[in-house]
Amino acid sequence: MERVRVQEAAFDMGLELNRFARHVAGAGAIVSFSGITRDVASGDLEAMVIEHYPGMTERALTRIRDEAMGRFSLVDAMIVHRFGRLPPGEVIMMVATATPHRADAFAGAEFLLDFLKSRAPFWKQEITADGREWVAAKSDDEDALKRW
Amino acid sequence: MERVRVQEAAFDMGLELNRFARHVAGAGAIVSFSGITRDVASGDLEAMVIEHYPGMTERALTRIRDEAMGRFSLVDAMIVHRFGRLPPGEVIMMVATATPHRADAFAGAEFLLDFLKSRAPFWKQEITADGREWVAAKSDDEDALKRW
Amino acid sequence: MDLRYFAWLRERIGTGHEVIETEALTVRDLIEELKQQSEAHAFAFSDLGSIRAAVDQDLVEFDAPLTGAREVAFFPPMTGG
Amino acid sequence: MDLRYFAWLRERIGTGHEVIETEALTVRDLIEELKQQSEAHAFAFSDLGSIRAAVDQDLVEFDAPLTGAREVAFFPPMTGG
Repeated sequence: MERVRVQEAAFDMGLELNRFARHVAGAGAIVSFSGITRDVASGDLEAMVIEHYPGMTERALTRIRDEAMGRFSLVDAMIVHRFGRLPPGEVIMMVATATPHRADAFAGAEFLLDFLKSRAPFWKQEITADGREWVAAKSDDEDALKRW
Repeated sequence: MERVRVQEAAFDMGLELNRFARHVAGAGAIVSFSGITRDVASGDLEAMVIEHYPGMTERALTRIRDEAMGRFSLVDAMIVHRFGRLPPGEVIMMVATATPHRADAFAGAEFLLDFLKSRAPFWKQEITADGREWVAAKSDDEDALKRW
Repeated sequence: MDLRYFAWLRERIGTGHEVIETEALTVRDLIEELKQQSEAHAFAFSDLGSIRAAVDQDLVEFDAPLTGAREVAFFPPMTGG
Repeated sequence: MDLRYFAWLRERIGTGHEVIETEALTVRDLIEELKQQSEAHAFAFSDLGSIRAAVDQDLVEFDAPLTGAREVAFFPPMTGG
């Protein structure tokens, strides 16, 4: 099972969770996070388009995963992130962590998400009836990295 | 879908996650936690036996879920907990939360787990080659409630 | 009144369920009464620090009143999750 | 040297990929050079605060050296997750 995947195709979060869990003998805790496209402030979302930087994306995600594995003594960790055009209600990305103890599993997953958000080369564009708009990065996102 | 379930039968965490996700339109974030029986300090775990207080268990879990729903503005939350005899490597329990924003989904799940651990009437007994032993509650577990 | 015992408390008392008549006003009074009932009860209730109580399936402190209570349960600190 | 542009930077410049010859020593020098190349480039690079750079697929600061660099990419702050 590939622990870092960047793909255009939709995936099944339950299937991914089970697949991940099957490979983590000895873990007492498994945490998963799934992000889903949803309606936005500016109007009804028709689709979310995600652009990425092939090559660098996998490289950045692998590095973030490696860092999390060591820092939180994870038994295993997984990242799946989609690109391309996603209708509302679809899973954009998912991370999962497995650890002997609960606290590390949560911290590990939050770390993956914080770094993935502003250190992995993805850019989101929202398409509504009004047109297309690139999602602006939040200064919060950068601030979130400081807690680690 | 029942949002609080106490059952002897094994369940499939991936299936539960998908079922939960199907019911939460409008959520941008879904967090799941699964606890798995694993080997213990005292030796090789043959089985974990979980006793509970039928009636009070459902009542306590429902109350904990209601409290979490309000406190973290959850779109939805789910708790499944098993009782009876579980071999090592089986899923004991699972919680899932769905929210518009990520931080609440994590906080909500951790809240559910903290309260479930010392406010829901379950008692674990570990069976090893050396015999049976009731798992002692940790003072940490009680302390964990104070952060909320 | 229905009494229920769980985990090692159940094992020490030798049953998970008994029915008693009592005039006890609080959970604490009830415990004192039960300790007189048998050596097994006295042993089971010897360390109150490791015992929790529920009245009609709600967790309570030992000074909780028993007015109208139908079911009282005793058990060790919970270890779910 | 291969240059790559993403998101609105790609749209402003009008292409996601171009190949250039450059003697620039740092990323910042390269940006200054690119701004001279066309109005589109000048517009794309007008606000450096909202631009990030990667050299050979590693995120870098603008004062990073370009010694041996084969691929330099420019893009807005990332918005994954």
